[in-house]
Order: sequence, then C-alpha cells, then structure tokens
Amino acid sequence: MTPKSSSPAIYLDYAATNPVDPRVAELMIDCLRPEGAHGNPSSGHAFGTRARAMVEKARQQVAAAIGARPECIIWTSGATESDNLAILGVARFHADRGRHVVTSRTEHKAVIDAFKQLEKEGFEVTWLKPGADGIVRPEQVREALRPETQLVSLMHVNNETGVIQDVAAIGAICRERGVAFHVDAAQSAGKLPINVEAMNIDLMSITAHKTYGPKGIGALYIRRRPPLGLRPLSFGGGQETGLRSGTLPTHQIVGMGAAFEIGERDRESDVARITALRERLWRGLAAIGGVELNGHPTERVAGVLNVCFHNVEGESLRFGLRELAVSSGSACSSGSDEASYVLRALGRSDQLAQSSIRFSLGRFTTEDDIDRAVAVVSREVARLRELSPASHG
Amino acid sequence: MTPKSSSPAIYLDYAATNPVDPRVAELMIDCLRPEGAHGNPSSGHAFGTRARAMVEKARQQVAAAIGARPECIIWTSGATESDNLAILGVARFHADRGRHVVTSRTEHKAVIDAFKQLEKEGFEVTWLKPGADGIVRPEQVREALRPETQLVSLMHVNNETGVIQDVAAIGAICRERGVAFHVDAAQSAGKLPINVEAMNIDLMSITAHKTYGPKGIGALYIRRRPPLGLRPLSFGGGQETGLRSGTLPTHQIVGMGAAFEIGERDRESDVARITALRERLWRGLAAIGGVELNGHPTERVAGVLNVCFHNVEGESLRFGLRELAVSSGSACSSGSDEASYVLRALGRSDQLAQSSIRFSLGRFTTEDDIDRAVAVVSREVARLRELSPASHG
Amino acid sequence: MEPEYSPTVVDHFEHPRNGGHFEAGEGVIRGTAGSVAQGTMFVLSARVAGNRIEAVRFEAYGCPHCIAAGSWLSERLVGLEREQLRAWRWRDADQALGFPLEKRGRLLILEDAVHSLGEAWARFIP
Amino acid sequence: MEPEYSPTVVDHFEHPRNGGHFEAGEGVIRGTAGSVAQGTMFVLSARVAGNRIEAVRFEAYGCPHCIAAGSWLSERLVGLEREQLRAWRWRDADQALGFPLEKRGRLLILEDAVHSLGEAWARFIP
Ligand SMILES: Cc1ncc(COP(=O)(O)O)c(C=O)c1O
Ligand SMILES: Cc1ncc(COP(=O)(O)O)c(C=O)c1O
Ligand code: FES
Ligand code: FES
Repeated sequence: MTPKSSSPAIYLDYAATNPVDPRVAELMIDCLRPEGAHGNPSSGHAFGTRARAMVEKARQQVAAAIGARPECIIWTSGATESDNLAILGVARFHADRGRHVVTSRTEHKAVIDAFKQLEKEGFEVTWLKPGADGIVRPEQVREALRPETQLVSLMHVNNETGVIQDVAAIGAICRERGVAFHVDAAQSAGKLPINVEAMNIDLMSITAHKTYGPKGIGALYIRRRPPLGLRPLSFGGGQETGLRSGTLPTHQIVGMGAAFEIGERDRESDVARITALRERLWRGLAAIGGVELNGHPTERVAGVLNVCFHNVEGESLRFGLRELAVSSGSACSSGSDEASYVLRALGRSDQLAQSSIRFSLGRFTTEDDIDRAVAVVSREVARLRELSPASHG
Repeated sequence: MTPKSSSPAIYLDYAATNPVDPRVAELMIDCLRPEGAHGNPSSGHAFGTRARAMVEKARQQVAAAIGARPECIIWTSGATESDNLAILGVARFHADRGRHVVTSRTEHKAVIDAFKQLEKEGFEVTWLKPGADGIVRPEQVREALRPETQLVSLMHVNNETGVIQDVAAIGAICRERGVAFHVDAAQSAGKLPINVEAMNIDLMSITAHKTYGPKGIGALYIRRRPPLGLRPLSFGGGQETGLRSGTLPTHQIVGMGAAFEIGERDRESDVARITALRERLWRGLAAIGGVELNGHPTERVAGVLNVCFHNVEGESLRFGLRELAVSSGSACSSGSDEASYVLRALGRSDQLAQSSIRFSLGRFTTEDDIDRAVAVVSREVARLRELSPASHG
Repeated sequence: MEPEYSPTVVDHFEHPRNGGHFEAGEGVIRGTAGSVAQGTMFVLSARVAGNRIEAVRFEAYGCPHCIAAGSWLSERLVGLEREQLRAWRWRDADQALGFPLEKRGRLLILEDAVHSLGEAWARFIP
Repeated sequence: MEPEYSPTVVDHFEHPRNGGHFEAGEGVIRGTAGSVAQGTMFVLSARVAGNRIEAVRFEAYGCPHCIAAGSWLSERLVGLEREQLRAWRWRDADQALGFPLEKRGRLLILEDAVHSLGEAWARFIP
C-alpha cells in the first residue's frame, strides 16, 4: 500500500497534502473512464441523473462522517474556498447587523486573509493570541464577544503544529450568545471525531486532499435550522442552492465521499498506528539532543510533529534534509526570511521558528520511513552543529 | 472510442458537458495512482517540484492553445468561477474609476448573475440585445461605451444556440477605447481558432469539461502587459500570484492541459467530422417539417443545433425524446414554466422557446447516433402532432 | 430536474387510448377547452346513443400529464349520462394520475372540456 | 519555492573542506564576523608561517550558501599574504558560488571575517 515515487524521498508531509488512497482512486478512475459517469449532474436525462445519484451518495457519506444532515453540505473547490465562503459570506450578509468578528493569529492563511479583507471592508477583527502551547482558551473567546459580534472562526487542528482547539467548548459559548461559529477542520477530518451538531458548529470547512481524497474538491457544512444567511462568492447556474454555482465535478465528489467514509471507518486504527509511529519518531529525534517540541505536548493530532532544532540554521537544515519531504513554516528564499507566523505567535524567536521542521505522518507511513528519517536528521544535525561556531564557542 | 453507458440513451448533450477523452483520462489516472504526482505543487521538496513541473507544463499547453503566454493563465474551478473572477474582479478593483459595464442578454448565467451582483453594488449595466439571429453587432458595443465604462463582457459561442460572436471586432473597439474586454470562451475552446492577443482579449474564461477534460477545473486568461488590476474572489495561500488561493489540483490541471493540447491539435478534423454529422442531423430533422433553426444559420459552431418544433408542446416533446440525452433551455417543472431567456431574447415566443431542443454533438458522436436520434424525433413529433388538436383544427 | 411521472401517466402518454376525433355527424358531440397559446388544450369528441356515451376520442396539446389525462378520461367517459358529465370533477383524474401540485390548474381545463361536452350534448338533444 | 543552489554550492555544502578550527597557539590567528542571532556567523582560523597563510579552518552558521562560502574560502586563503587579506573582496566568492541577489549581504559578513583575520595577524606580527 505504500505509494512509491520515482523520487527516493521519504514523504513526511501529509499535513501539506495526502496521496489519494488507492480505494478512492479506483472509484474516481471508474468515473473518468468512457463508461463512467460523464453526465452533468444538473441534466435531467439518464446520464445526468446517474451522475446526480453519485453526487448525492457522496454528500451523504461526507455528512455522515461529520454528524451532519446531507442538505447541509455544499461542494466547493477546497478548504480555501470554504473558509472564504463561510467568513466573507456570513460577515457580508449580516454586515448591517454588526461589524465585529473574532478569529486567532494562528489560523490558516485562508482564514487570516479573509479576515484581513473584512478589515478592508470596515469590519473590526479581534485577533486572539493563543498561549505558548498554541491553545486559545474558550474564556478568551467569551471575553471577546460583543453585542455586535457576527462571527467567530477558529480552526480545529492547526496545520503547522497539530495542536487541537476545544471547538466544542467554544461552540457552546457562541451558541449561547447567538454568534455564528465557523471551524476550519481541514486538518481534523478523519483524524478526530467530529460532530457538528454536538459541537454547536454552524459552518465547517473541509477538503478532500488532507483525508486521502483528491485535490481541488472540498465542502462547507452550513447549519440549515435555523437558516444562516450567507452571500455567495460567485454567481451563476444556481447549483448547491445558489450558494456555489458551477458544474459539479462528479469524479471529484465521488472521491471525496469515499475518502471521508473510509477516513471515518478506519479512523481509530489509523490513529493508533500513526500515533505509535510518531512516538517512534519523537524518541529518535529527542535522542539527538537540543530539540524541542512546538505546541502543546498532548492536545495534538496523531500525525504532526513540529520540532525545533537548537543551534542549526534553518535553511541549511532544510537543505540538508532534502531526502525527506518535510515542511517548515519559514522560507529563507527571496530574501524575505520570513519565519512561521504560527510559531512566532507561540512565542518562538524568529531563529527557532526558522530552525523548526514539521514532520507529518499518514496512512502510508512505515516504520522504515521513520527510521530512515531519524537517521538522516541525526546525521545532518550533527554535521551542521559540528561546523557551527556556536557549538564550540 | 464511443463512450458506452449503462444507460441506452444517445448522448447529444456535449454542450452541457463532455465525457473525458480516454487519452486525457489515462494521464489523470497516472496522477491519481500511488506512484503518481501526489505532492503539493507549492511544496519545495521532490514530490512538490515534480507536481509543480506538471502544473507548469499544463499551463503551457493551455496557453499555447489560445495564443497566450503561460504566465497569463490562472487556474480556477471552472468557467463559472473564471467569469465571476473576471467580472467582479475587474469591476470592483476599478470601481472608483467608473461604474459602467456592458454585457448582453444572452450570456451564460455565470456572467448575467455576476453583472446582476454588480448592479446591487451600484454599477450601471448596459444589457445589449442581440438580433433575431443571436448576434450582437460590434457597432452596438461601440455605441454603448462611455468614458466611465470599465468592462465589456461578451461570450464567444453561445451555449444554447452555438452562435458565434465577432469577438475580434469587439476586442478592437474595446482596445481602442481602453476598456477591459472579457470573453466567456467555455463553448469555443477547441472548436474555433482563438488567439487572445490577435483578438485583443484582456480576460478569457475557459473550462476543461467542455473540451473533453475533467469537470471542476478551468482557467482565466488575464492580460499581463500592461497589467490589469483584479480583486480576488477569495484569499489565502497566495497561489496563482495571489489571484486564486488554494492547493492546486495536479491531476485536474494535467487533464485540462492535455485536453486543450489535443483539442487544438485535433480541432480541424474534429470540426470537419462534427459538421458533417450536424448536417446529417439537420437534414433528418428538416424532413419532419414544421421545424426551424434557432440562431444564425451560418455563424455557428459545428456541434450545436438548436431547433424549434412547431405544434408540439415542449415538455411532452422532451419526455417523448427521453431516449436522447438532449437539452432544452426551458423547464416546465416546478410550475415555473420558464422559457429559455436566450431564445426569448432572440424574439421567440415562450411557446416556441419551450418547444426547442438543443442537440449538441461531439468527438464521440457517430452516424448511428444521429440516425437513431432522427428516427426517435420523427416518431415522437409525428405522434404528438397526431394527438394535437392544433394539427387538425 | 425533470418532473416525475407516475407509471399510469407514462402508460397513457406512451399508449394513448382513443386518440383522434369523430367526424362531425349524427350523434357526434364535441367539447373543447383551453388553447395552444395557453399551453394546454383538450378536444373531446363523443358518439352518443340514447342517453349514454357510446365512444370517446380525445385530442390534447400539453405536457405528458395532460396527454395522459385526456387518454385516461376517454375511457372513463364511456357509459356516462349527460348529468354525469355536468357533475364531473377534476379530482378523479388527479387521484388516478397524480398531478403535481403546480399542474392542478391544467385539470380545471380538462374539467371545462368535459362540461363543454355536456353542453354540446344539451344543444344536440335539448 | 526553495532557493536554487549551484553545483559548487552543493558540493561545498555536502563536503565542506577544512571544517573546524585550530587550537589557539603559536602561529594561529582567528577572524570572526556576524553572529548566530543575526543568522550568519563565520569563524576563520589560520596557521601562518613566515608572511604567508599555511592552512585554514572555518566554522559557519548560516544558509547553504554561507557554509559553502566558508568552505570555498578556506581553500582560497592558503598562500595569501597579510596585505592580500586586507584587499580581499566579496566579489570573488560571489562569482565562484553564485549568491542570489538577496543574499549578497551575507558575503559582506564573510568579507568582514577575512579582514578580521588580517587584523588578528597584524596584532600577532605587528
Ligand atoms: C487548516 C487548513 N485550512 C485550509 C487549507 C486550504 O485547503 P485547500 O488547499 O483545500 O484550499 C489547508 C491546507 O492547505 C489547511 O491546512
Ligand atoms: C458559456 C458558458 N459559460 C460558463 C459555463 C460554466 O462552466 P463551469 O461549469 O465550468 O463553471 C458554461 C457551461 O456550463 C458555459 O456554457
Ligand atoms: S402543459 Fe405544463 S402542466 Fe400540462
Ligand atoms: S543565512 Fe540566509 S543568506 Fe545565508
């Protein structure tokens, strides 16, 4: 089952994107073949109704995975679009009722930049600062709410650190105060149990490619009772109850449905296996010395380990580790030298933020991947420290 | 090569959507497989750069098919999004320079509804009315332009009638007057020669699924010299020079690239074959009697034939023809009885508009499909006319 | 989305009973309602013998529900007396064919056609 | 997007020449510039004999370009005289290694380290 690549690199970048699960890929391939489901799901004829049935089945699969009713699921092109549709959509629709909105400093860019756009449109944004562990306390949210607050948006699992927010507690506060609550769950679907009803979530962004489905398809959960007003981002054929026009991509939707069904079915066993691998990785890295975990030690998702390496310059570390497909929030390139804003918000110095590496594991990661990764990191960190004036003094 | 379906229907609805060309499907399937291109094209590691190279190759393929430079192509989720990004993007960006925009009454809903949204935002829209042949004369555009006009949007080929607009002449007028010119070319790519530079097109919407590529991926051509200001519809990771954030779906983009390359390479032979089939269809239908072509008799794309049947009620005609996967702009369902706004704009009565059928042919249509379709239509029209009081009096 | 048709509607649409009309003449009456311009028109023609309808033909312009209703009705009218035509109500057809709510109005045109047939009969045998 | 590294940079990064330092002592001089906090730091240590440099060791903290530059430089300095250290300019390293524009600033730190080495030499043999 391990995806092989023509590249010999070890893939530890599941938080960036996943390979498509072969079981999902087969269903998509069926759709793409000539005898597949090529009709337009909006067409009334036999080809259309066949495609429509596949789209609706997938809607049920996705809904079931997050405890929602199918009619609350709107297909989008991914979590970026879902985030924007939720945030810009709700804020613009209700702008005349109040122009205060709340989010945090460690959200994904799709959320941060949507809120920055709202600032340009005259909204006031409260940017909550998480603790050094990456966690936004529910009380911070309660204190930020005002009579004119329209929306709170907080992510479930942080994409850089893997830290989990207590969205249920925050949802309860928002529901009590009648404020719409949006959750970016791109990194948590298939990794944590999610129930939008029990968690009092009004809007939730999900994307297929972080759950072993295809890239370019996502969904927005929207509470329907009582209905939540939303202004669409774009206009047209009126698909998805007018909230998201455009021909529905059957093969993509079929892939997302299957990915979410499998993700929920295999969740517990996946999580157990991935947790064991992550612990193996952490033991190996900790043995190198001078390493520190970024984010809360236990309130974290199984597959993500964000580690900072003392006394090693970030760009050289990343280049030294290029056999590993890993990720870091920083980019020394093009002179911007910008450190991860997420790690900075957790209080890390620019330098430590830049010397941090996100290892993210997934369904197809093996023990061998982990052991080889530990060997590479140990070798490079030792080598770079050996060359460094800082190590000797 | 004829796509077979579990349904015995004859597919004559290519203008709604195309099956994926098997050559395109194979390339997409390669991407979806475990050994495929699963990296995030924005990641710097080997998996990412491999995916990025595929994305950039596809960008070149699409650019080459429309006479553009690759850096002028922005990936979107389809023509609906491209239309909205172009129209709302340009109008909102330049709103302080003038709030007058021009389009026609026979555009696709994605264009019409984007302009209706602009009306709500305080723009004045000139809705040009085409002639009975469906054509907007370039002079009409010239007369509509004002000093404060920011944008003209007109489609290349109409999706209901197949009528071709003289976008080159309109482009010349807009360029002369310094007004941005957007063209919805969803229905013309791979069917007509297109050269955005020669035609003075500033923005052009295209979508893969009308050109034998996958659904859910499209592109917007944006002139870069001199640069054209555009406000994005959504915000985030900053992909596509900040105009369209979100993880790039490699398999979809690879499919669109291949589809456009094949579309351009096979265009002349496809057009010749499809034109012959369409003429065969028209001969068959004309022989029934009491039929009329909708739209200009010669300024039309090869694959679309929109025909109105006198003395036959539309819904019964459509139901009678349900062995054929065809389309009609009207929908008697849900009591709305709404006739095609495109055919109405061409001066057809509600009733004739409702008794019109769009037959659309494509790469996989066979003579046998056409002959069987003619047989079915002849039989049903005769039968319904026979039952109709109008036929006898 | 295409409208849904019940099996009865499909059957009558596909195999209409008694389509056409009787040539005007002895014992033949004709009832009509609606118009093509309106989108729905029914023409009923019947041969009467004594005080009962002996045979019926229908013509219809309209959607599948309307064509099915004409066909269905043509069988139901046989054997009826004049008073029964006057008393005929659309609900019977609706029950048999399951018209969607938004198409109920069309059944009133059918009802008018039946009543018009009754009136023609009254003129014919005053 | 990851930065691009020339083959020379990759070679020196992967196989740094003369990494480390000489213990302080007779004929050993040391030049340093930059700091870890700044993101770039070079420490050069050289053994001089007569009026020429006999051997060089380097330590570097910084990006691959910087590490490669330290390694590359360690080979070039051998055989130089004191005046030549003072005259050394960053352009040579840039030409050899192809620093991207936005990293040129780092080469000035390297230049400072070379000059600092020259000054140490001056103090050592006044
Ligand atoms: C937390 C989070 N939100 C949003 C996104 C954007 O998702 P997409 O690439 O599907 O637009 C991502 C991943 O890139 C993510 O990790
Ligand atoms: C002319 C035209 N514009 C836009 C669209 C919308 O394209 P998409 O379904 O890719 O959003 C279509 C097809 O549906 C079309 O025919
Ligand atoms: S004609 Fe539309 S309801 Fe019968
Ligand atoms: S440390 Fe970034 S330029 Fe060398």
